[in-house]
Amino acid sequence: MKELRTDFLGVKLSSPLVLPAGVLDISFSSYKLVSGYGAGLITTKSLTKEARKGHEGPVVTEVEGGMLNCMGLCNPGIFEGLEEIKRFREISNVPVNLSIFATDAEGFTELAKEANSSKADFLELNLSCPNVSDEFGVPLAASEKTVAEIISSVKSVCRLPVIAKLSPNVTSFTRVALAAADAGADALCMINTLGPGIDIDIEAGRPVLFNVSGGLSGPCIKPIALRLVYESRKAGITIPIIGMGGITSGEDAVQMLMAGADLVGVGTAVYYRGPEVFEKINDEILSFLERKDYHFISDIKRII
Amino acid sequence: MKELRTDFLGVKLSSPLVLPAGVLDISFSSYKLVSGYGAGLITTKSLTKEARKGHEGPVVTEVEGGMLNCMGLCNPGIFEGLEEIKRFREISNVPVNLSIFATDAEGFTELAKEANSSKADFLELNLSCPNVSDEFGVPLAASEKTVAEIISSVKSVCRLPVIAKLSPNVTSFTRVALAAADAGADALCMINTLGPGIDIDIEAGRPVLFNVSGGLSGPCIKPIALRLVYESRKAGITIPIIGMGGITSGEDAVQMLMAGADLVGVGTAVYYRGPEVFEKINDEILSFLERKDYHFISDIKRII
Amino acid sequence: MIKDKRITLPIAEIIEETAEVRTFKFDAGIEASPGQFIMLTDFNGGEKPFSISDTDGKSLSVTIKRVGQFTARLFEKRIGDIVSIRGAYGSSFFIPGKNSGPNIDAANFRPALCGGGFGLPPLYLLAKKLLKAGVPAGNIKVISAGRTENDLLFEKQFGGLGVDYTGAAESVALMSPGRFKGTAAGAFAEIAKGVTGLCNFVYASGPDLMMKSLMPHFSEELEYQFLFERYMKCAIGICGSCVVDPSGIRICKEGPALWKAQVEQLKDFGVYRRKASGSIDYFTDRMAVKAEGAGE
Amino acid sequence: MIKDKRITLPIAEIIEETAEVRTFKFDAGIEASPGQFIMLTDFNGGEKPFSISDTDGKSLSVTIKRVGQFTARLFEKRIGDIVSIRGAYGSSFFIPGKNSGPNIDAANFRPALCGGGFGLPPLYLLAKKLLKAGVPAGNIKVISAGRTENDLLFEKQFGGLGVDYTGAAESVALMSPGRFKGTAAGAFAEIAKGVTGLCNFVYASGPDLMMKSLMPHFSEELEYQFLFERYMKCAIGICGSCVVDPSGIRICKEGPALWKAQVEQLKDFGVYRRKASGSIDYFTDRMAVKAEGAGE
Ligand SMILES: Cc1cc2nc3c(=O)[nH]c(=O)nc-3n(C[C@H](O)[C@H](O)[C@H](O)COP(=O)(O)OP(=O)(O)OC[C@H]3O[C@@H](n4cnc5c(N)ncnc54)[C@H](O)[C@@H]3O)c2cc1C
Ligand SMILES: Cc1cc2nc3c(=O)[nH]c(=O)nc-3n(C[C@H](O)[C@H](O)[C@H](O)COP(=O)(O)OP(=O)(O)OC[C@H]3O[C@@H](n4cnc5c(N)ncnc54)[C@H](O)[C@@H]3O)c2cc1C
Ligand SMILES: Cc1cc2nc3c(=O)[nH]c(=O)nc-3n(C[C@H](O)[C@H](O)[C@H](O)COP(=O)(O)O)c2cc1C
Ligand SMILES: Cc1cc2nc3c(=O)[nH]c(=O)nc-3n(C[C@H](O)[C@H](O)[C@H](O)COP(=O)(O)O)c2cc1C
Ligand code: FES
Ligand code: FES
Repeated sequence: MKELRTDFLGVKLSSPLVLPAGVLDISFSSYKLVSGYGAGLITTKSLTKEARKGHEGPVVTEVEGGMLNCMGLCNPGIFEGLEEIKRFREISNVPVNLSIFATDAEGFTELAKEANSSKADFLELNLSCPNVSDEFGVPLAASEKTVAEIISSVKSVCRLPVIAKLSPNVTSFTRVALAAADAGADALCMINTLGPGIDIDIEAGRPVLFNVSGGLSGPCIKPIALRLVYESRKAGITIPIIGMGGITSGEDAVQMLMAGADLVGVGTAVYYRGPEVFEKINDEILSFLERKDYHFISDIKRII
Repeated sequence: MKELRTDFLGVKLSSPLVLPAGVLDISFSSYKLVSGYGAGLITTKSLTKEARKGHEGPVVTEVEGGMLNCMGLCNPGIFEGLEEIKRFREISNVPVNLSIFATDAEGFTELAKEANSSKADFLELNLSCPNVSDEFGVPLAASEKTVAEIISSVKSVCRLPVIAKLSPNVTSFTRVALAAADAGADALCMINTLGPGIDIDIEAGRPVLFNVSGGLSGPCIKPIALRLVYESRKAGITIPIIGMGGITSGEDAVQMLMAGADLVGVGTAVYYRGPEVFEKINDEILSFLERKDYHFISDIKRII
Repeated sequence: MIKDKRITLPIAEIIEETAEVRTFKFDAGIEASPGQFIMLTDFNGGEKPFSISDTDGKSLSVTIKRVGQFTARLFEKRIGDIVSIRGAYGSSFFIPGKNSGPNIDAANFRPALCGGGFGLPPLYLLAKKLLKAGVPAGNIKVISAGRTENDLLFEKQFGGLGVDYTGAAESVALMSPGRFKGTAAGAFAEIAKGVTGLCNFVYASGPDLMMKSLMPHFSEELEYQFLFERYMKCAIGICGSCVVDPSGIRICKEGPALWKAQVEQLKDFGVYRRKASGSIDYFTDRMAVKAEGAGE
Repeated sequence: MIKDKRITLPIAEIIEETAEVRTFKFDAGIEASPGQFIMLTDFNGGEKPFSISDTDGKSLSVTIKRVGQFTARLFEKRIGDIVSIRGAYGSSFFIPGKNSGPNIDAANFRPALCGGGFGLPPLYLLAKKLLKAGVPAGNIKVISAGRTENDLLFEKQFGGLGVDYTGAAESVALMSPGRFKGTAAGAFAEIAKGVTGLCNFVYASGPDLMMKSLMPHFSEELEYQFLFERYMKCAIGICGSCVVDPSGIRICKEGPALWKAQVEQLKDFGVYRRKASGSIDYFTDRMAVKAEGAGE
């Protein structure tokens, strides 16, 4: 009997596959759709204090090996967002990871307090939105100090396990990862979108995205995601890691586990293989376990 | 009459297409092959003081949208390298960009002195090799200070125009670009490979590359290359830029020019379209100029 | 390889349908079926969904109503101005013998095509394809709803189908003086009365409340497809913006054409829509009145 | 989409050819033509090129001589141990009627196949394909060069072709007591003498100096293909490691099988090779003697 069930921070998940923040997760119906296809954990769209309508379109553009998006953190705001979780709870027991976004420790802490009264199982801090950055394109939370500050502050008020979602777009990723762990993060989530990048329409002589640039996701960022997970482990990170970035097949998911992840996010792959991708990848992982005579997900974790 | 000819730091090039460092450029025969297909400028493999045999294989692996390589700066050393340029000069007038690599300002300066007596037209400083980095994966030349130091030192001894090749794997790319320009670089070359990234063979449970990780090149890094060129211009860089990263078609090259590049490097595309790719892209750019009724490369530069 | 190639090209033709509605034609060879839509942008802010109102495989038309900032800017465009489209996206209407649906052959297929406002144009392409599939022109009943007579769309085009294909589809214009006065639903009821036993399928396309108002007039076994509008951002099924409750159907992928069985599950249908932010926006009485009364 | 998929799989079979040469067989369905090679690694350092010595579309063999660290490690592998291959890469040998080359039909094709050391095995696959293409077994002359009788490779296999395909290819073993004593070139001259007018094409595969030593015995109009070895790293034509002077031919892409016209342009042929770093490594007299004398 091969086994996909896994334990994450004390919560039982039916599969190591996670719906990451921002993909099909505006409303409880989307959570239901995706969990129905076998995702073990649902992450909400990153919620901010107030509703945000996001950037003007075009907000997505397909590029070789992936996709650029500049959704612009559109979300209905924390209060309506928590309502969606409540609605989902009425129809499903699949655990929910509540993603929040703010621009400073105070803002995160305020949202984290709201999370205490929510039906969510985990709180994820989106410390890595490529759309909010200073004039030199530096993500707000590129610094170890800021990351540590936000996490400590949130931890001091929040009853839920806290997951720090990190940006790959920094010179020294593992230093930030270590700072996050030291500050008390219960788990890390990596990676957010890469870049950002630009696509140009040569007929119009214009950037395709109205926001000019957007975060790169999809298959082509997988090698970088695998490296950052692998290097985080090598650097001594022992807390759980949700690894994501381009995971599209069972083979990809197995690679991510082998690199050192405990759970595996599947986002942009929904574009390539539909929401059924969760069911498909679950099956593909099972076939791999079968063929290589492994029994549990834990048998392949960190084996490279 | 549409015109691909262009001027770069006072030197006439037949095409804005550049063979970048590391692709088909170990020997004069490769320079000949590629310039015969229409590259306007040939960059040598990055030369070090001594010959280096590079990393053990596997040294390349194809990934979605691109390729990882960890050649490990294999090169015959500066003296044999300069011989190759001499041999090429006997059979061709196509300008040559001599790429060098060292680990500190002193090393670069020593090599730059050798360049003075060479037949090269430009000197490119590879400040961005992802294979030489500290324990936290930080490229040697991620810091503005180090970059400035190396460039000033090289400029003080070198008679050739100096091109600084920058790494995309830093938190604040445009700051480094500005530092390089301020330190006296005559032009910038961007981007070197992204990441690095890891590929994992799940059957073997091993990293594919013997060096574990390798730099990501090819079509999927284009959005990031376009952004860094675009943002360098926006940040006030006025010196010429050689833009590269995933350029595979005439459309890509036009995008790169529109983003703000003066010349366009074509490396990994040799894998997808053969060394003929230079001829093909030249033709594709000409067709675009024709169709849109532009006359010169300069007509489309920086138009986004 | 990029699955979803964008096409940027000059506007080939602009046809003024009414003061507030124009058809834009492009020389773009996009494979598309009736009911499907494209995303259109001019790279000046906004990329919006529009149903395909005509296509012959070589050129493609969308018919657009000026309602807000984006559409107003489009109305300033001239022939030759460059815009960019991607698609075609989404599910399409049932065509007997061409795609899956009820087991009715073309000859016995007697559909009513009910369109409100800019919901009508996609039904024009549908009517063409139905005729092409062998549905007799006399079997096809078209119900067009508009606020005033001036808002009635595509009357000539539907008439033209009669000229192009023998036995013209019947174009019934509603709610305008001198014609049927009332709602789309009222018109449907009227038609249904007049053609009892002759109508065995309904296509509707328009605002939720207009489509919903038709339903009380449907017999229990009547099969139908409704074309839905929801806020769209990605149009490729990943952003979640267009998802309807509680089934999780993505209007940009599984929709916009939904089958009866799908429609019956909806709890937001005619009750609320989600805004750009994802917050819930309940249809107000005013909107309901507007939609019911004006079919738009 | 990845063009160049690697296949990682257990070794299916190991055949001891001589003390220093083994054939490794894999259940890998790779399309390959004679002359092409694969890159092989065990992920423990090093990925090396080996010619395909046999394939039937479902399984694939390479025949490997133990020469250094990498090959020595391979010799410690057992059946079931996992290795990884990619390919097939490079150009392949001429097969009358199958790919382009001189206008000779299979029945009139009378090739000599000259192999030195581990250059011989790819000629085995070639011989099989020639027979399959209709070249009469009696037309095919195989010249195998080895240092001692024990180094002579594939004698049985070539013999077996006679059994499998009517009219066996002639296996002439050289430089070993009791057989022809001398160099590969000497043997070729001898063969050529014996079969004057019967040999109208030469395939050679082995060290530069062995192949070069054949050339003085060629008539001016004789067409040939030589299989080259150069230092390979990427094997996909981008790193420049395998490029020969001065034409810029990439041995991993346009090679390893080069035509006469290409060979005649080479200035490094038999003079120097490039090392892993790209530096030039001149063939020494000792190597020349070794190669000439030992055909390996
Ligand atoms: C599947 C589909 C097909 C459509 N087909 C047509 C058509 O054929 N002809 C036509 O004129 N209109 C069509 N629409 C509606 C059209 O997209 C909107 O009228 C247009 O986006 C309005 O933009 P605006 O800036 O001019 O108006 P705004 O002032 O921004 O909005 C006016 C109305 O349009 C809606 N809207 C705005 N942006 C979007 C969006 N991104 N996605 C969905 N709705 C939006 C708003 O909810 C609002 O109700 C269709 C919509 C959908 C979902
Ligand atoms: C197209 C081609 C086909 C070949 N086919 C066969 C074959 O069928 N059977 C066989 O036994 N050998 C074959 N070789 C040679 C084989 O690749 C080397 O014997 C092997 O790489 C030696 O590795 P090593 O570590 O054991 O020896 P080392 O001590 O590393 O080297 C011994 C010799 O092998 C050469 N060599 C080492 N690495 C490479 C490399 N990456 N590329 C090319 N040459 C290298 C060296 O130049 C040296 O001459 C072929 C080579 C090429 C280029
Ligand atoms: C359309 C889209 C929207 C996203 N929105 C968010 C977000 O709101 N918060 C967040 O932390 N990450 C967001 N992400 C990043 C994803 O959660 C994920 O980290 C990234 O896409 C890499 O995974 P993938 O390649 O599997 O998509 C978004 C990604 C996409 C494609
Ligand atoms: C095989 C290979 C070797 C490379 N070697 C070097 C090098 O020695 N020095 C250097 O500055 N860049 C090197 N690069 C980076 C390229 O010059 C270029 O910056 C990068 O590949 C992006 O361009 P591309 O996507 O067109 O290949 C190498 C790239 C590849 C693929
Ligand atoms: S518009 Fe994004 S999922 Fe439908
Ligand atoms: S081995 Fe790299 S080009 Fe041939």
